[in-house]
Amino acid sequence: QDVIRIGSITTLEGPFATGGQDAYRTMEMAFEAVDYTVAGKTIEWIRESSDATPDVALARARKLIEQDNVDIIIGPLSGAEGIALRDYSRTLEGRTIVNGSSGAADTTLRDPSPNFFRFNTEGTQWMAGLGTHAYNDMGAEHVALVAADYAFPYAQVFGFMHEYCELGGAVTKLWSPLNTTDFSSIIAQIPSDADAVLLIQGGTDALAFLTQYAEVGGDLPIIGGSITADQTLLSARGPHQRLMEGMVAAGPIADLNDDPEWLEFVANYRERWPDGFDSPSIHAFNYYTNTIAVLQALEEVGGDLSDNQAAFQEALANVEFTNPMGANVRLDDNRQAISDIFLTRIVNDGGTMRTEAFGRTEDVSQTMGMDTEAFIALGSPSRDNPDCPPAR
Amino acid sequence: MSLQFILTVTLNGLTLAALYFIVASGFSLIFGLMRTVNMAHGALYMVGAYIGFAVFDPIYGSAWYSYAWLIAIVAGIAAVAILGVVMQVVFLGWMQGQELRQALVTIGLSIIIADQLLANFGGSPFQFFAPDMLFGPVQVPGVGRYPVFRLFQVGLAVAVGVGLWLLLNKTRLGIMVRAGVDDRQMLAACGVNVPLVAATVFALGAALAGLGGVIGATAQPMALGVDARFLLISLVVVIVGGMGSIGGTALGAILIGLAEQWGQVFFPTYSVILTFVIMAAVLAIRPQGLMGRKIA
Amino acid sequence: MTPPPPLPTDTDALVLKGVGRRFGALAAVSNVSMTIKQGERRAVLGPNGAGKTTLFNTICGDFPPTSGRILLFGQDISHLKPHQRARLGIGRTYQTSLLFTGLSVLENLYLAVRGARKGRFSMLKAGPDDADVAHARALADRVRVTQLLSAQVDAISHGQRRQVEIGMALAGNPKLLMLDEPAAGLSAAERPELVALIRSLPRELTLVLIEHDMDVALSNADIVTVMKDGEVVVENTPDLIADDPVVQSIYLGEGH
Amino acid sequence: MSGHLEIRGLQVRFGRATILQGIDLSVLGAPLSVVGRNGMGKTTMCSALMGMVSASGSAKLDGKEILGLGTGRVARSGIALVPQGRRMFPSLSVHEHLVLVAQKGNPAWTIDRVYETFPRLAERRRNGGDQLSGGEQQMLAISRALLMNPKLVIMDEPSEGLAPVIVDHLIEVLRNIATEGMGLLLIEQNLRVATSVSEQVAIMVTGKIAATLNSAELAADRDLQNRYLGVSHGH
Amino acid sequence: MTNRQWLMTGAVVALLLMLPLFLPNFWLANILGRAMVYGIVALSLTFLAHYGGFISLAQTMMAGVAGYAVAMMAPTAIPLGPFAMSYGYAIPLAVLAATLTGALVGLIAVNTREIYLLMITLALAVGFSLFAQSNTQWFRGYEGIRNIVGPEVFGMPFRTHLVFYYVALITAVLLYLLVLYVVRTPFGLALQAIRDSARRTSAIGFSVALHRIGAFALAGFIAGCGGVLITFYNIGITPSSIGLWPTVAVLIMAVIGGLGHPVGAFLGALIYAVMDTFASSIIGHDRFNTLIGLVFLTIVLVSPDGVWGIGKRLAGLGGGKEPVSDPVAKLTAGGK
Ligand SMILES: Nc1ncnc2c1ncn2[C@@H]1O[C@H](COP(=O)(O)OP(=O)(O)OP(=O)(O)O)[C@@H](O)[C@H]1O
Ligand SMILES: Nc1ncnc2c1ncn2[C@@H]1O[C@H](COP(=O)(O)OP(=O)(O)OP(=O)(O)O)[C@@H](O)[C@H]1O
Ligand SMILES: CC(C)C[C@H](N)C(=O)O
Ligand SMILES: [Mg+2]
Ligand SMILES: [Mg+2]
Repeated sequence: QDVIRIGSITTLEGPFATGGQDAYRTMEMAFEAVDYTVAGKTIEWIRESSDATPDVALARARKLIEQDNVDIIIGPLSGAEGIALRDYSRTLEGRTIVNGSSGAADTTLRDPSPNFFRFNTEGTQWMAGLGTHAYNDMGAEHVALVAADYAFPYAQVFGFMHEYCELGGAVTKLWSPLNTTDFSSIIAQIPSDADAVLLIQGGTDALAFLTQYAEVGGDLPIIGGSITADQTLLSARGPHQRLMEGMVAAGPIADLNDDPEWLEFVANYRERWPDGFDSPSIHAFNYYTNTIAVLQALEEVGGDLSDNQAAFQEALANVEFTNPMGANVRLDDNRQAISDIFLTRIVNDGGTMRTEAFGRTEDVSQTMGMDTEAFIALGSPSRDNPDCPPAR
Repeated sequence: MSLQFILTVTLNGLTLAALYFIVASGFSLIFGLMRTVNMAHGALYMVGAYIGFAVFDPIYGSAWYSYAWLIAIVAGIAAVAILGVVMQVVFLGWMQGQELRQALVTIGLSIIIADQLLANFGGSPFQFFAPDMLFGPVQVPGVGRYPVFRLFQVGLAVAVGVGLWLLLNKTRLGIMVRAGVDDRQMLAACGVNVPLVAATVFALGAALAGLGGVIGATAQPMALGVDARFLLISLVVVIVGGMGSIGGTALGAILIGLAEQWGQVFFPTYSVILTFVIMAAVLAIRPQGLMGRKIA
Repeated sequence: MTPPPPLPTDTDALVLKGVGRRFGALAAVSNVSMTIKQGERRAVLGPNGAGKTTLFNTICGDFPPTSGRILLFGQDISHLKPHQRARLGIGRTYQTSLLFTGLSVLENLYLAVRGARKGRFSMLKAGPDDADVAHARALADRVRVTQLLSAQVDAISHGQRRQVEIGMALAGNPKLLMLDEPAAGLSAAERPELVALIRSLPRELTLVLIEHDMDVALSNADIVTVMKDGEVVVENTPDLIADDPVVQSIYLGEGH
Repeated sequence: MSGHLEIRGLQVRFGRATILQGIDLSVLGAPLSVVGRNGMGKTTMCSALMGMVSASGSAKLDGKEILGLGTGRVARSGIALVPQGRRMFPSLSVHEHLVLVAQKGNPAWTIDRVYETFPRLAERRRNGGDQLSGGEQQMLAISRALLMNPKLVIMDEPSEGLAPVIVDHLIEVLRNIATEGMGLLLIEQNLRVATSVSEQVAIMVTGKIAATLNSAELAADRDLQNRYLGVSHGH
Repeated sequence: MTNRQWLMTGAVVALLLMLPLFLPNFWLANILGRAMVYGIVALSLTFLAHYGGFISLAQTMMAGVAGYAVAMMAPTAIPLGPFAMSYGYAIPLAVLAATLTGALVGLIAVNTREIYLLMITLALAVGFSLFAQSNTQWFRGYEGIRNIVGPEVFGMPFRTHLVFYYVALITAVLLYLLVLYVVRTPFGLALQAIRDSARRTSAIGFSVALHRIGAFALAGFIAGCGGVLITFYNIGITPSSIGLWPTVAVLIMAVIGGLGHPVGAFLGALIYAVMDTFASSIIGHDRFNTLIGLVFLTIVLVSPDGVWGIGKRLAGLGGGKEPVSDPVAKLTAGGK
């Protein structure tokens, strides 16, 4: 067998389509960099697209495995899809699924599947360091949390409060349903004695909140989640920008980072994709990271996928490399990445809004450095878990 | 809970209702007058916003920026009105009376439109910026700082409502279209040029979707998926209020707007569902909606 | 043309006690009381808009009465649903034909037969019931639409629908038959046939008839009730009604 | 004089059945009545003339072909219809029915004249089209057609459901519109109405005109009625 | 159905039973099997639409109720639901839940018709999916309930291609025959009567409300069977399985296939499954929706009764108008 077939799934339909497109840009860069060959074998890349729903992701995965007969799938993009593919991977023999960008904690934390690998960090990890920064450096003793009411924000809030409450911070939680576009009554509920707003919202929801908050003349400092300050928000003009400048957040990626690896990655990206974003998105970064991990493991086993991919999966589990942010990546026992997380701040970079790294937490594990059992005993992140007294 | 808070949330509900009314009125008009369930209403809303934005964006960056928003409104309305006429003349007119088939055609169209918008404009969210005059807070007695634009929405909604009411109840056009719903052939036998009337109504209803698109995308960010949202809102508002009744649409919008805002306060988790609960309750008691005519 | 002698019976088939029906401010029927004996033929006359059809609708349950009580063979049916009243033995026609336009004439009649039987809500036994089909065919003969049995109702003429309409009302072997202008839309040739049909009805059946065709109305009634503006103005025998000055002025006009 | 209608070889088919098999009729300056048993094709003829069903042959209004025009244009060329089954607009009030068709200027028929002719409609002016009694609907259907002030009005059984006193009144009205110069093609089941309104009565039998008779003759002659219309009086 | 139609049905079923001998697994399970399980849900819609005149968009919701119910009760769920029990109890209870939901929808919509019904059921469906998305306690919110792998059949896991295929096939055929049978009962004919005139139907003694609710309950039962199988097929259920798009997709399937006959549901589902799987290879991933939209639009414009209607016309069966109802139409033709 001289061909290695790699299938991929991202979202090119529906609301997440821009992120999905960007993911394929950097994947293509990764394959082009090795000229579609690894260990002398040709890589055949078959792309599929879902609409960010688990059912469709699963249907696509089945097609890739059963009809196109791929050896490896890279994907998917969103959390619920990730869990669905993890379950599916368990039913497969001799095939491997490597995550694309999905970030639900449970995909690897609880009931992991032996042939599902994730080289990107996830939602809880991404908040490492932010709680501490908010309490110690910003002096915020009470934050108003404005977050979307579903699993990914739960994970992020969990990561934040894990540190923040320990230090003595108080949190007033204001949950909004996913896709809320009118935040006016939520804004009215922000307590007058709050020191900052912790905004765990993505894309449109974040844009809506910030614009409406600006509209009533709101002026608390904003602390963002990992996908709050994404390109859609940064590149959109408008009144929300007034609030965004100086907003701090944490995550695996920052637009401005002095690391030479990153500078080169961004330069390549801009050259290869003049129509792309100003700087690769978080999805592009995650897909790229996962892809290079696959390529590296393939290289190590000389493209040998025999014996139900035993050698390959073994290699994957032990791969260690540097991601484009210049951070070291390795896997834990559940095949989940341990890597560095950055504190970021939004700056006005010559008329363009960008995120800039100003702090770094190294080797963040999925259990935030805790013992796995103790961490699991904290319970799944949810609306009410954790809670720091005295909220409200 | 302070009085100020109660007033604020209530005002929020009313101003949101104004937006819902503007968007739903076009749907209600087309449904009420032609019995066409325009499942592409959300798509038309989106077209209005996207076309408006395509015009807005370059102008906003130019010296004419203060007119950008008004021009966007005009562009959005015009583009969608034309699209509406095309829909009626090419696809729907000749199957008038086949309500289900029409609904299906509009579903097909909305799928295509939404996908083509994604192809041509990309999926990034955007938002219009109202002229400075309409942006920022003003003092409202009992409430405190309040965004002007939301108050402006209310004014606009009232204007649209009054205009529509006059059109429907005080003009011969209104009589014609209502008669056309009941019996198109008989209306033609009364000497009325039915296709022309139908195209006019569709243009008008679509234009309202276009207006709603620009206003809506000024109040809230615009992104893909919004079509389904506003289609649903239109459906619920119109079902609750009573189909084909302007007053009913207004009442429905107010109920839903208030429910959404107060729902966010009392049970944030289930606030989205509250609207559907209201709808089910209304239907169980009055299947024709609060102000609808009894369905024979 | 004298009607056959009334059945000597004392049973009250239908009793209305102060029945009224309002539409908003309009009292379409107000304070109507009457007693119709079993086997009686009753004609209800009156100018257009007098409330005759509305009275029928209150009795059948399409528009329940807003006041008063309706007794059918002693049972208070004022608040029953239309289908419940139908099961108690009321059959009716509609002034404006109301048929299953997507079904054939035979299917229409078959359904009407079936609806009057037990086991109407049944998912168990598939296929038509032979006896019921035979019954439906017999009905078609009676209302002279045999040649139209397989025609779909939306492809038959107005007058033909009026005939089917009568067949539907007869299907359930009703105890109380209410005909709303059965002769309307029938050609001059069909009217005598209608009269013959009415005369052939079993004597114990109670008939209430609205009709603007005086020949049909007066030749079939034992008693005539005349309504105006929702109220009963005169109640009398047919021969006396035609000469009643009030009836002439409000209803028949000078020429009669 | 206007309102001349000339029908030649009018044919209508539904699927395999030929419902009208070549009708020739003329309405020339005087009302014409058409009678016939149920299902003979009278309504089909009206629908064909109005462009509501497709037909072949020819029908000329004042010399201009109207067949194949489409209902709206037939109506605008000067024909109004009182349809069988009334066909009210439930969404419109009585008054709105009239406003819909009322003409500008100084036409013979105005809304006021309608209310004078049928005072009952004035009393019910706010009722919806489906909130009327059968007879009231019939009056409104007649008024709706007359208010269009057409050159020719086609009435399909206008007396159906009307109380005797109103039928008498209708006969008056129909006689009058003829003298006012409006053409009238009248379909009737009520022989008295047909024969008192027009001099001539055409008799339709299974999609053909079987005969055209003098009204007075037909009204007086039971045998004639029996022969053409199947009317038997032997009870 | 005529004898010829019975013969054809038998032949098609026999062919489907033998297909595993020829077809690769992917086609078996992921095209045909999938078409059958979604076709079952579409069948429930076709039944309501064709015989009752009810265009319900709540069918996916009823399927979803069964799906969620079985997921909450499934012994394999991750994390284990609050009512875990064996599949032997869970499956019938789930179908029962869907049946009751159907009856409930019928009750809510009992006084509405046609296009009103379409809108109301759409709103109900979306409301339910939003509820499932918001409720983390039982429905597990956005992520849904996973690892619903289904029972073992003759010792083989449910998701084995053959097992899944045969179970789907047999269920689909049984439900298809059920629909054909029921519409020939008095209940079925009365439904058609209600479609034409509810007022008259009740004037001849039928309870309109009861028949409507009955029709919806039956549709709920059918959709529920589909919902359970779909959940096994998808190894779980999430709010997106019952969201707006899947809701509309079922309508699309039913319409593409043809609302004129129950078999249309399966034809439509098959076409949809094929398009969904392979369209992206033809047109590219990103414009898949435009393709679906165009195909759908074309079929609706060309043939209101879908592919089935086109086929019927091509086959020349449709000389006249299709007799609307089976039972009495046969009599009229037969003339005894
Ligand atoms: N749904 C309704 N809403 C309001 N008014 C109504 C409604 N239905 C009937 N009416 C009015 O009630 C009165 C009685 O109507 P009804 O149909 O009973 O008359 P009728 O005696 O049967 O007359 P006809 O001989 O013309 O059929 C009429 O004046 C009519 O306008
Ligand atoms: N759509 C149709 N398809 C097939 N046949 C039809 C259709 N419509 C009417 N017919 C048939 O055409 C014939 C003529 O019908 P039409 O309505 O013209 O009769 P009519 O003379 O007006 O009768 P009536 O006095 O009962 O109103 C009838 O026998 C009828 O069955
Ligand atoms: C933003 C993405 C990286 C994560 C995605 N929103 C998820 O739900 O997992
Ligand atoms: Mg009446
Ligand atoms: Mg006729």
